[in-house]
Amino acid sequence: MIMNSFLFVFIASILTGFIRKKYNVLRWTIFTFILAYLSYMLYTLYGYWDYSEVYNLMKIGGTQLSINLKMTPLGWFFAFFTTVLNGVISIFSILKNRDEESERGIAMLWMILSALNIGIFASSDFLTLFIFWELMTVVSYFIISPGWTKSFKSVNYYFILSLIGAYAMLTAIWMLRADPMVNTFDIQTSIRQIFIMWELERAKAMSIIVLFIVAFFSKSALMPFHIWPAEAHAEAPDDFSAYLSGIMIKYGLYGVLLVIVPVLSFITHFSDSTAMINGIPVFSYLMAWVGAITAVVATFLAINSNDMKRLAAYSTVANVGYAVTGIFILSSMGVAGGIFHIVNHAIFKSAIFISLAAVKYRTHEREMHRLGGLAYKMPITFLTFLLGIIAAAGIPPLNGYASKWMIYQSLLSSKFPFLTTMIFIASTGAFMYLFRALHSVFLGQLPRKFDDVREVPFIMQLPMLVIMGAMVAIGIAPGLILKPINVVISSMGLSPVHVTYFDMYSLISRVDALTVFLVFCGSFAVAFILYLIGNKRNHVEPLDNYTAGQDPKEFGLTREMYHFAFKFYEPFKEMFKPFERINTSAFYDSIERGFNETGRSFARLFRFSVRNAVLFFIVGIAAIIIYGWFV
Amino acid sequence: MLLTSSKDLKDKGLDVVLDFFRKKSLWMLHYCTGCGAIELPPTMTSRWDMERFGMGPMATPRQADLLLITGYLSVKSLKRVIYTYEQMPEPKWLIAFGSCPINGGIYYDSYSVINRLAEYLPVDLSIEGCMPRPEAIIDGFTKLMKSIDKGEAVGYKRYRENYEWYKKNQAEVLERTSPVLKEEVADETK
Amino acid sequence: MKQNEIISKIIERFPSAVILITDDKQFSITVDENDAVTAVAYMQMLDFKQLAIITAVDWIEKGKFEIVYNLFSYEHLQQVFVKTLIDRKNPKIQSISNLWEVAGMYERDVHEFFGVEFVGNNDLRPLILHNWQDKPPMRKDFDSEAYSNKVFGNFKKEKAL
Amino acid sequence: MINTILRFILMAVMSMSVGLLFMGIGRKFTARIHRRYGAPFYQSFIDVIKLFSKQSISHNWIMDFGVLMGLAGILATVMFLPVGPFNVFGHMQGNMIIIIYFMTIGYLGMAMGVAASGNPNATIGIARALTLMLGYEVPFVITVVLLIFINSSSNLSVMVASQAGGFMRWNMIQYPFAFLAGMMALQGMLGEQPFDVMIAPAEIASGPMVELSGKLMGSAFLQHAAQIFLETGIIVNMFMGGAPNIWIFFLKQLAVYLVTLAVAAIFPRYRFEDAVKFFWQAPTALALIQLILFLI
Repeated sequence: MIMNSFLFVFIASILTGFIRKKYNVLRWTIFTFILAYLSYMLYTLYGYWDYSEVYNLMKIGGTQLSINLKMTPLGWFFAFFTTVLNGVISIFSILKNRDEESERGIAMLWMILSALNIGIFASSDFLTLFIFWELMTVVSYFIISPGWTKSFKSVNYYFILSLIGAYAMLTAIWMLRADPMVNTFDIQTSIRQIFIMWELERAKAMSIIVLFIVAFFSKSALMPFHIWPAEAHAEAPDDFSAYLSGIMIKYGLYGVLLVIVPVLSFITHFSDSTAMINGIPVFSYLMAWVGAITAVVATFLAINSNDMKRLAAYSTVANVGYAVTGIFILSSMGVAGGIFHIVNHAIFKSAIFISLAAVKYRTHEREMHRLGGLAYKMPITFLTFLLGIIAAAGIPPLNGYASKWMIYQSLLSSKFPFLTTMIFIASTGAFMYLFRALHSVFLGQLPRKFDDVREVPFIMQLPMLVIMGAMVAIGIAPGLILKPINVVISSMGLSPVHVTYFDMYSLISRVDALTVFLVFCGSFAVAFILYLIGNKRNHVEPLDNYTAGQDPKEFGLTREMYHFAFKFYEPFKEMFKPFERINTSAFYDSIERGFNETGRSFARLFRFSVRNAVLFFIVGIAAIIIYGWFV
Repeated sequence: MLLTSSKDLKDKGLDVVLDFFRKKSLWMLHYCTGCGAIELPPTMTSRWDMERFGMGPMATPRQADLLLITGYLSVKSLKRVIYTYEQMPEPKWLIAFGSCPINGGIYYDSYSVINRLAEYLPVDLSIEGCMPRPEAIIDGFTKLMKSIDKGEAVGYKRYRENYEWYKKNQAEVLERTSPVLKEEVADETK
Repeated sequence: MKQNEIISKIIERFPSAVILITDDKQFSITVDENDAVTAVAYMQMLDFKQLAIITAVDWIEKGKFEIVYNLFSYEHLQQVFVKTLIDRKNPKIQSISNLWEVAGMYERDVHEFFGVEFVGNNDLRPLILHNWQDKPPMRKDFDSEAYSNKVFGNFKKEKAL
Repeated sequence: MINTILRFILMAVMSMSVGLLFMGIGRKFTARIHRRYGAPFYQSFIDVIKLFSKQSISHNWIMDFGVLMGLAGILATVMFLPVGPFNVFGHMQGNMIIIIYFMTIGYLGMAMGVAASGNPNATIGIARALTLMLGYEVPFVITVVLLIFINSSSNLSVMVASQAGGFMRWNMIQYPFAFLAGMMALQGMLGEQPFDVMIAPAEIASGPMVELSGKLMGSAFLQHAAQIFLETGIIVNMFMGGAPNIWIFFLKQLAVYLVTLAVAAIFPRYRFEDAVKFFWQAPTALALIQLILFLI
């Protein structure tokens, strides 16, 4: 059933390729319907945790290579919410891509990608996981660099890091397969065997785990790999950025939850010989630190970036950092909080990226200091962004706070003071850069050239409204998401967290989200009554401002000049001047140069460019799959 | 003459109560045009302590109730003062400070300093002297408070009602298009 | 250099210059209209690096404007006024804004208040006065009081408020 | 239910009026340090009533909305503060994590409102305030985390209960370094000298407040009052053992507030980079020392 739906999506995507440019809207509407179909398909699969599909490909040296698909609660949960969210984003894409030049390829590839997305979450052995994973990387690579010519350079980071991750993962899988003790691709079996190996051959087990960690962290852009999202998000199509940031960056975290967390919880519970800190293995503690440091570093990078999509991309990295910190605490509160934060982040970051895409759709401008004052012209977009940043900063009545609260509770109840502090600092910094984006894009003075900017059409507002509704709903009733998460973490062998629809409980405190929301509404009512009591309010022009007595019009002051947005936190940046020498991107640049040289020498051999070689790689993989299918 | 406004200008009702609070909390914006500004620091600080009347300096016209014109006012700054005064939210008051805004003072024959501020903006109170001592300033402020309490200091209403008259006077000095002393120029060329 | 050395150099270069010594730190040179810019340039060459101000004096009886360049040297600790008389009817003098950038601003000032034309300075827009329509106000034949009475109407508008 | 609503309204009124009273007493206090007579202690009430009676200007609806959101955010935060025995909600009274995060919505609202006015002075002030916030949050958070660890609860009521039994049991005596760090952070939170660079009146025309007038300024005033009440209240609960009744609680709050004012009266102003550096050095070190002492 899953594979059939993939075939259906594949054929549909090829067919939509033949739709003429005039009917772009039709193509993207088909995309939306396909996603609705996929969501429905997943919905019907809920609860069938023993459902599986096996497709034998071929025999190599006595080993049966096959594609194994199985629905686990974890996989189902991820697959369902990503597909639904993708569907919501695709509504936005319908009109956004009406007049785009290069959208035909994107539509086709994105359709395939949404099928591969389910494939990753449904695969039950490492080989299947690897195949889907790599196909996803390659397909997304072509979406991020539309037209195959623009923005090739920056996307190379993404590709190189994906390659590093792929090699690491392949090595780990090979090591597992070659080991006489394991000798299988099956994930569930391997996990148990890795634990046994941990007890017997510590070094080998350790290297396997580290290799997996490298694979997953490079995908999720944790600390040493934290620069690709900024490059890739900045260049990707605007609506795809939402998908990239909300969903694709989470594959690494899914991998962590699938492989690393079970192994580490086995170690926590059953191993006597492992060094522990506060009840979790030292390794896990270190990984939590990687998450916390990522959160802080990405926050500082975001504060200093001037491009709005880069800023949002660094914010994504920081949020992945929070989630990783929560997950590696390994308590059920931490893991549930981590998963919850993944979901929440996907939602609010989609809100942020969609509203930024709406801004770019109307203004064709990306540098924040050239924008300004758009809130007065695009109120729905502004509200979406505002709620997005409130959620992202973890401020109460919205969803981001519920998951951050859970992560804090897990850190506090497991007694990690320094980690808590790091996360707190990152969170305050998040407020800094998010406000900067809010101000530079939506508040302040509206430049003259945007005087006739209008709100986006209703079809584009619809996903924004849906996402806003979701943020508020989850903020008021965290149980909506936490109850399914309880099913997931129970299947992972952790005890479920105590939660009702409106209340969240931890060992040291309890929060009633509904009350929090009502308190805010009540306080707003009090403030509003005071506002009504006051004397009347006069409306004045935007440039009728305090200018020390000088008439701005006579002085030749324009609204653009009166908008303070460029180098917003410059003195703060000055404080970190000594650290500017540490330049991660230069390191990756050197790697990229190395790859390019190698590629060029290959090209000299084959008279093909690197890109064509990549294309050959896909064709080769496709050929192998199709071969296996029929034989 | 300046302080005798008709009773019918004053709103009845709640304003009687609110005027009590307004007079007790006069926040001022001193537009430091001339030498008078130097008399304000001693008035504000320990020796005379203006704060005991609830008064204090404010940074912008938006927050201020009281605009102080401290000393002579050149034509060029008159334009800024008018802009500032119009930016202040009502109710608002204006104090002319020293001799210069009253009749030109020692600058009575200057080509660039206006002689009578009351022709261009509604002055609620004038404090004479060159310069007025802090005692005189505080005396002036208490007088202003009294007239606010009686509902007599309604310069902002006068300004609103006679807007055209004020604008005409302002335009006379600010938006001139032809030379004033034409004949003498002609004389000189002969 | 001592003051007398400087003065001897100046006399050597401008034999017609009239030199008036105020004290051992200050003196003035009065030169011909045609020599004025050369003299200022020469003084700059003699390390008088600071142009403090350019101003003008209206000698209405003589029918002349006296343009005064106030220079100072930190090397010699000397102040010098380079003066020159120009015709009052058609006041014109070469600009020195190529020697000092700031001179452009002073020349704008002098132009606004005395009506002196500085040849070579392209930016002689009004600087200080607001919307000025009359003759330059610092000229001695400008009657400030009459102007003030006429424009600011000293107690003439007793009507209304 | 009715009871809760009544307590809610009482708390809102109490926080604002007590905060205003503190502001008035503080002004008198500062005046006496300057050897002035000073404004009467009820001056802040007069100011607020006057501000609400004045007309105001606003550039667009976001300005009004933002300022209201600022006031609402702080009022909502106050609801979670235990004031002696007086509680609005029994069960999640004084949850520190909610308080810290809820405070942010007040700042966000105010920042949004004044940034919508389009005056660069306001935005510069906000940029400074947010940077400063990153400074003082560090020692403050370490202090809070320390106290949460000591009591194994993020609940302020529990922290208060653990300090019962006399002066010597107060956290201020037991954890003096953390108390010092907390007081320094409080100085920054309240924006008093030497950390008042975001509202520098002569330099950036009182920063965030530059375009606020009339009732909007009045709302900002009330927000500041409630903020004084909230932040001194947090310190009293965390370090000074709460109080058996609300009057003693107010007295303790006033004492804390007057200490910050006494410091403010004799200090000039830090540049904000230097302020951030200061916060990351002295108070952070103090808080860390206390944390390490506790962990050992």
